Amino acid sequence: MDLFEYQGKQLLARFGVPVSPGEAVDTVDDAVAAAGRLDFPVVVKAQVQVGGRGKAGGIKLANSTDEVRQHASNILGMDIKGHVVRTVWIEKASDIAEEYYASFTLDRAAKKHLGMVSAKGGVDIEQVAEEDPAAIARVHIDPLVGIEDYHARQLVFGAKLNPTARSGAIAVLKSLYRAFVELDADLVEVNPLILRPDGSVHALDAKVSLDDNAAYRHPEFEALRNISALDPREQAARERGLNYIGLDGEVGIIGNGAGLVMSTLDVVNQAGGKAANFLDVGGGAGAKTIANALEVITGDPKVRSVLINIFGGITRCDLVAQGILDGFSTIDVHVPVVVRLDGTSAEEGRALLAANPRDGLVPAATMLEAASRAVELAAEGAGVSPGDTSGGAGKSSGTNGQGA
Amino acid sequence: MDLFEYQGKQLLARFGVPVSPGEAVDTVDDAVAAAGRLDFPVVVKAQVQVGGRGKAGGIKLANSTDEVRQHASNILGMDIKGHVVRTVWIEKASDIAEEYYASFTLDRAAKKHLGMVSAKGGVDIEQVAEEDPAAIARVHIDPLVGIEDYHARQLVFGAKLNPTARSGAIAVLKSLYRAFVELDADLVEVNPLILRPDGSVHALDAKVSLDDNAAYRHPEFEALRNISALDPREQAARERGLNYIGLDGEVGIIGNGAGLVMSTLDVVNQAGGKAANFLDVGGGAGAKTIANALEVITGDPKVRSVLINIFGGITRCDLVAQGILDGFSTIDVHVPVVVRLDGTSAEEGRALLAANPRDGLVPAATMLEAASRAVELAAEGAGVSPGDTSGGAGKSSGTNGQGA
Amino acid sequence: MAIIIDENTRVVVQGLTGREGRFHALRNREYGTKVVAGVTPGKGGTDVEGIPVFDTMVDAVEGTGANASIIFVPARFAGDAVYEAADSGVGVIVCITEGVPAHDEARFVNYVRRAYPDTVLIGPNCPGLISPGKSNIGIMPGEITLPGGPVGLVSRSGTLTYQAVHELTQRGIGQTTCVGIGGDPVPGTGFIDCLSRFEADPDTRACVMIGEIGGSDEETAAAFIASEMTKPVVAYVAGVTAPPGKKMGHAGAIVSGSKGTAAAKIEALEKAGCRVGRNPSEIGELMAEVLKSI
Amino acid sequence: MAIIIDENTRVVVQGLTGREGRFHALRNREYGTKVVAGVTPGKGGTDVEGIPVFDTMVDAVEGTGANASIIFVPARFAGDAVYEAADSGVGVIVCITEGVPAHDEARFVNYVRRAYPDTVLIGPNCPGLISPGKSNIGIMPGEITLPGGPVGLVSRSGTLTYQAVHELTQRGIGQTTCVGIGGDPVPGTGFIDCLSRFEADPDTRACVMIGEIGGSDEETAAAFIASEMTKPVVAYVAGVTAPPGKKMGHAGAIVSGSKGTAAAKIEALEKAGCRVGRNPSEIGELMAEVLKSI
Repeated sequence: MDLFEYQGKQLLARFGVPVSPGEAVDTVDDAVAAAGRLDFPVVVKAQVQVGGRGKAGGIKLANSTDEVRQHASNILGMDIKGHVVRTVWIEKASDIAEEYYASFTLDRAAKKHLGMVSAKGGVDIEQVAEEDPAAIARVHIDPLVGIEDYHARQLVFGAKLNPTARSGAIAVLKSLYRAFVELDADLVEVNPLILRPDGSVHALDAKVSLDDNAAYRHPEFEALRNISALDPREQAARERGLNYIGLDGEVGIIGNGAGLVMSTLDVVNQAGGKAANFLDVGGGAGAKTIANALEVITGDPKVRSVLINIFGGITRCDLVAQGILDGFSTIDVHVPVVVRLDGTSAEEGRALLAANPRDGLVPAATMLEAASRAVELAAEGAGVSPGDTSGGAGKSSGTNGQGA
Repeated sequence: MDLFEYQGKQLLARFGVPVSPGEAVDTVDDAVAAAGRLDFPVVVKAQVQVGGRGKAGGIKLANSTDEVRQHASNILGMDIKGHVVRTVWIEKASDIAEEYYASFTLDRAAKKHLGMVSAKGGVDIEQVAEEDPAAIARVHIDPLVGIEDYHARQLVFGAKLNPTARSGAIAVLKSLYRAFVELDADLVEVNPLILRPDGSVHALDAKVSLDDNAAYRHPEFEALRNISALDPREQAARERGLNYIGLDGEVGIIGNGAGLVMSTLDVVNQAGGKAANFLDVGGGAGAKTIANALEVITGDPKVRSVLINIFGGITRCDLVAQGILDGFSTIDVHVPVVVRLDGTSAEEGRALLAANPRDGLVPAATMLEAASRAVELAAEGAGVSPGDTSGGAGKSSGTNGQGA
Repeated sequence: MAIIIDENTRVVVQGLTGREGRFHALRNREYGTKVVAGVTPGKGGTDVEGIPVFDTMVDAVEGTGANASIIFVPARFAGDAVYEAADSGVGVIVCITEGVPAHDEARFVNYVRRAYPDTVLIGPNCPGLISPGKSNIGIMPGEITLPGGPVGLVSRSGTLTYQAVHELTQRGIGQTTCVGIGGDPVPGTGFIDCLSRFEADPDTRACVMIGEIGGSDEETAAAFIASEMTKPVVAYVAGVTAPPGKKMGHAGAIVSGSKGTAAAKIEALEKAGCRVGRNPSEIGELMAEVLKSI
Repeated sequence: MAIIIDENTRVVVQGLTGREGRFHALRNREYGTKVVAGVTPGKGGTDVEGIPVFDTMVDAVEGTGANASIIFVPARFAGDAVYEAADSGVGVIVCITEGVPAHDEARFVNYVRRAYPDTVLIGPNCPGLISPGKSNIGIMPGEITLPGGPVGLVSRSGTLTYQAVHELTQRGIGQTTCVGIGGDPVPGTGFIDCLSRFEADPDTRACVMIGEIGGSDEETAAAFIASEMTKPVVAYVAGVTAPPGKKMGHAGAIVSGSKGTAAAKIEALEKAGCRVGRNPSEIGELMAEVLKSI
């Protein structure tokens, strides 16, 4: 779960990371009122979970009530790379002497925590990583030991921060690491971490990503979850406990297991189609889950056909088949549904479907055949041939020929 | 630093170990008043840092104010194995269904934490360990990992505690371990840990020993230190920052390094004498430390001679010699002082003493010669020959003959 | 031969009395796996269809000579179960549980690697592993496999593994061992651990490796294949059309920086000499070609 | 030959710019030890009598090719210094600092043993070690040693070690290496680590082992001597007359249960075939006899 800047800052502050006072507001009037409580100058900052806010005009300095009103009106409702700004953070402006970068995350390859600090902060750090990798000091931390002072020193000396900033930066890094671990975060990142003219070190931005798997021991996570930021389809899926990500295509996808679903997306693409979503029903899905999934997918107006691709392990194909039939009985399935069943109880599942034919319910023998059929059917529904779908990568390829 | 039962209980309670309400008092009247606030029956418990209080009559149940008065009068001032009772702990009495034993300490050999639980509690656990070692469940805990539930389960199931006690005991063990680590304790021990008829598990005693080396990060340690319990000689030494333990003999010992001082004690014993103390001036002692040590030792009326045994490493023998001369100048050195110097700057130190002879200041060339001379001089001071000293183990041995 | 597990593997099921543990343990036993014990605290002395249940792993190992464990406990207890298994001395630990917090995982994986360098931890969040005809520890459908080798398979994905095994079996290509290492951020066992075991296994003549977007494990494995593997490797990487930066169910599947895209992984594997399939079917086709050529 | 350190050992001094660090570093250098660097955060770029100072261990090792470190920082920073040294890749870490909390010690000793099994950590709370004529890392007075062997010495005590070395040197008996392992509850290196190295060292013909009351390390070492050592061992145990249960300055020196008394230790060592001296002088006498007999 990715947090907004203001949520991240409020969490980091609990662990002793120095941040500026500020208020998160949803309206221009509230922005003006908040600025009045903070003292000018203030900064008006768009709260969106995407980089490049500054360049897009989403961060503005305001020296007066009028300026706050003007900037807040411009920014609220602004679309930044597809993210609509619904909240702005009004923060007391800071004097900046230097801008640094600091983060902690998990290095999967090393199986250790990774701390990174750079004196080149305030910019796109991935670009720095590519163009001048030596400018980023890196230190691995053993998860069983945790941070020791020397880790922080190695980062601060390694990044050649201004000597004035050293002790402040070391303190911030230790707090930041503590937040990383105690919040069960996948990432804590401060960019820029600033040195102020008075020598203090201060977090001017905050990117915090929390591990949903740890939500059970952090009751506070639920309050941070920003439902309104979700795609309405994702919201519907979440309410049904489904792992769903909305995409732009016309073939609705239901599968079991993230890898198989990703592979299904790829195969649909190779067949000249484009997936409307990623939906993983997980392991051991029963009939109810499948019916729910079908309901969410067919509720998407862009969907022209549905591809259900199940390889049973824990999941029993007979239950999946039952769920599909249930879906056809209880909801309005107005698009063709191609079904491929293999693995545990596949024969029973296929027999169940064969015994209960439904209009628009199309069995397929293999994954590739299923993908081809679903793409064809989607194209028919849209009144175009597969090769014409604007979403397809143009690779209608030989896979079409592999159908039953 | 060993704590009294009541101090240990109050600390353990902070970590969630269930203990009975109670009050520590120094007078009979306070004991009666405390009992009045607690509800009868109460238990009056002598606070001394030695085992076997119960058998010595230091723990009594009281059902009335009269009984509290009677028991508190008997117990306050009582001498239990050389420990005078100055404080009693008045505690609400508990109903006991079963008595267990639980502890955490460091297993030096395994370099791990060791948890121990036995269903045979309330008795001398060392005897259980000898007679029925299988009755004690043991589990090692990696200090980098800390306690997990399965450690506690392994102790509780391994010790075959009553099933009723399992979940309570697991919770207590986890709290106890947390106290062990977070308090920087060398030992936390609860004996007995009781199962009450209502199924709850409860600490009826507490032995906590804290690591003095960790005092810098536990400001609360200082308040727990019971100065009044110290030997007055130890108190004087502590005020001067010296590592001193009072013993029963007549030869005062000053040395550098615990091993060398222990060895000096042994050699004095072999020479037919008995040490009056253990005093380690540590590494790098200067003249002032040596003079202070001499002051503490000669202030002990039992001391008939002093043996200063220094092997210089960090410690410079010339500074030691200077400290001895300073001591002779500033304090009343009324007993003979035998001095052996070797190692760093030993020649300069010996030369300094040779150039500044003092009455009663006796140089010796080796550790054995020094011990023999000190024992002889102590015996002369006491008017007896070395072989007669009642403290000596009767082993005046051949070492006497090895003198210069 | 096989890697990691075979007919001598004796398994304890941690969480045997739970719904999933019971279902899969019985299924594994039916396949022929030696399922010798279960552990559920407080249920020691009972049994599940003749499988004795113990209170602790230490008791189970002492009581049955078990040398492997499989974990079906809920995510919040999974770390505890892994530590208990490792300390009990079993040499193989298969953690099926999904949803384990990444910070817990990072700690126990490091603990097991360090304190018990010879112990193999598979997972968490994995389907387990199967040495066809010998032992099946996990949730994979054993009937889709084909005993006798010559292919060793390792995969970060669950159901995609079944799909790949299915493609092999349908073409009559058997497997020595199929390992689902799971797609979590800190898997106990990685591609390279398995590939090096397959390289050393005389009955394995070729390998299948199935990766997905996120992380750099496939790239690191490619470097290992180029420098250390003499046996051919057929690979597949899922997620070519996955939107960058979005989580695809697996915490691990986050595209990070220049590495991590399916395209970069496929390129690295092809450079390392692997044949890379464009879809699961091609895994079977390519492997059939590879086996003809060696 | 010698064990652990020799003329090729290049030492970084952690805490070089402190009073003690500076004093002993210069003394060690004067003895002939290759003291190549110091580390004091914030003082990188300066020097102490020509010894370059770095901000971090990584910089020091990179800048000078150091392969050992000695730690003189205050107790509250000692753990940090040990972790930093271990992670920097040096193979020998000598922690002189005394007063380190036992819980810190337990953690970093386990970390070093596990993460860097080949790294030797000596101490904390130890006098260091010396390979006479080659390298002296620590606070032992080098002038009391005698180069050339044939005796290897290991001791839990500080000044008692000097006394023992002195007794050997006075009788013309040289030393290969003298190791003061320190008397703390969780020493990084124990008797057995050193004895097995002495056993493997061709120039060491006999060993001296100096113990004291508390713990059971001497008893464990006795068992090792009985089963693994072919070279004779002369032993000494301090604390025969120490009152039981009292701390004698060393946290380790607590008599615990039936084990831990000097008498029990002496008995165990004698049973293992050691000659045990009754006082430090006898160490020299017994060793002279032993050397004549082999």
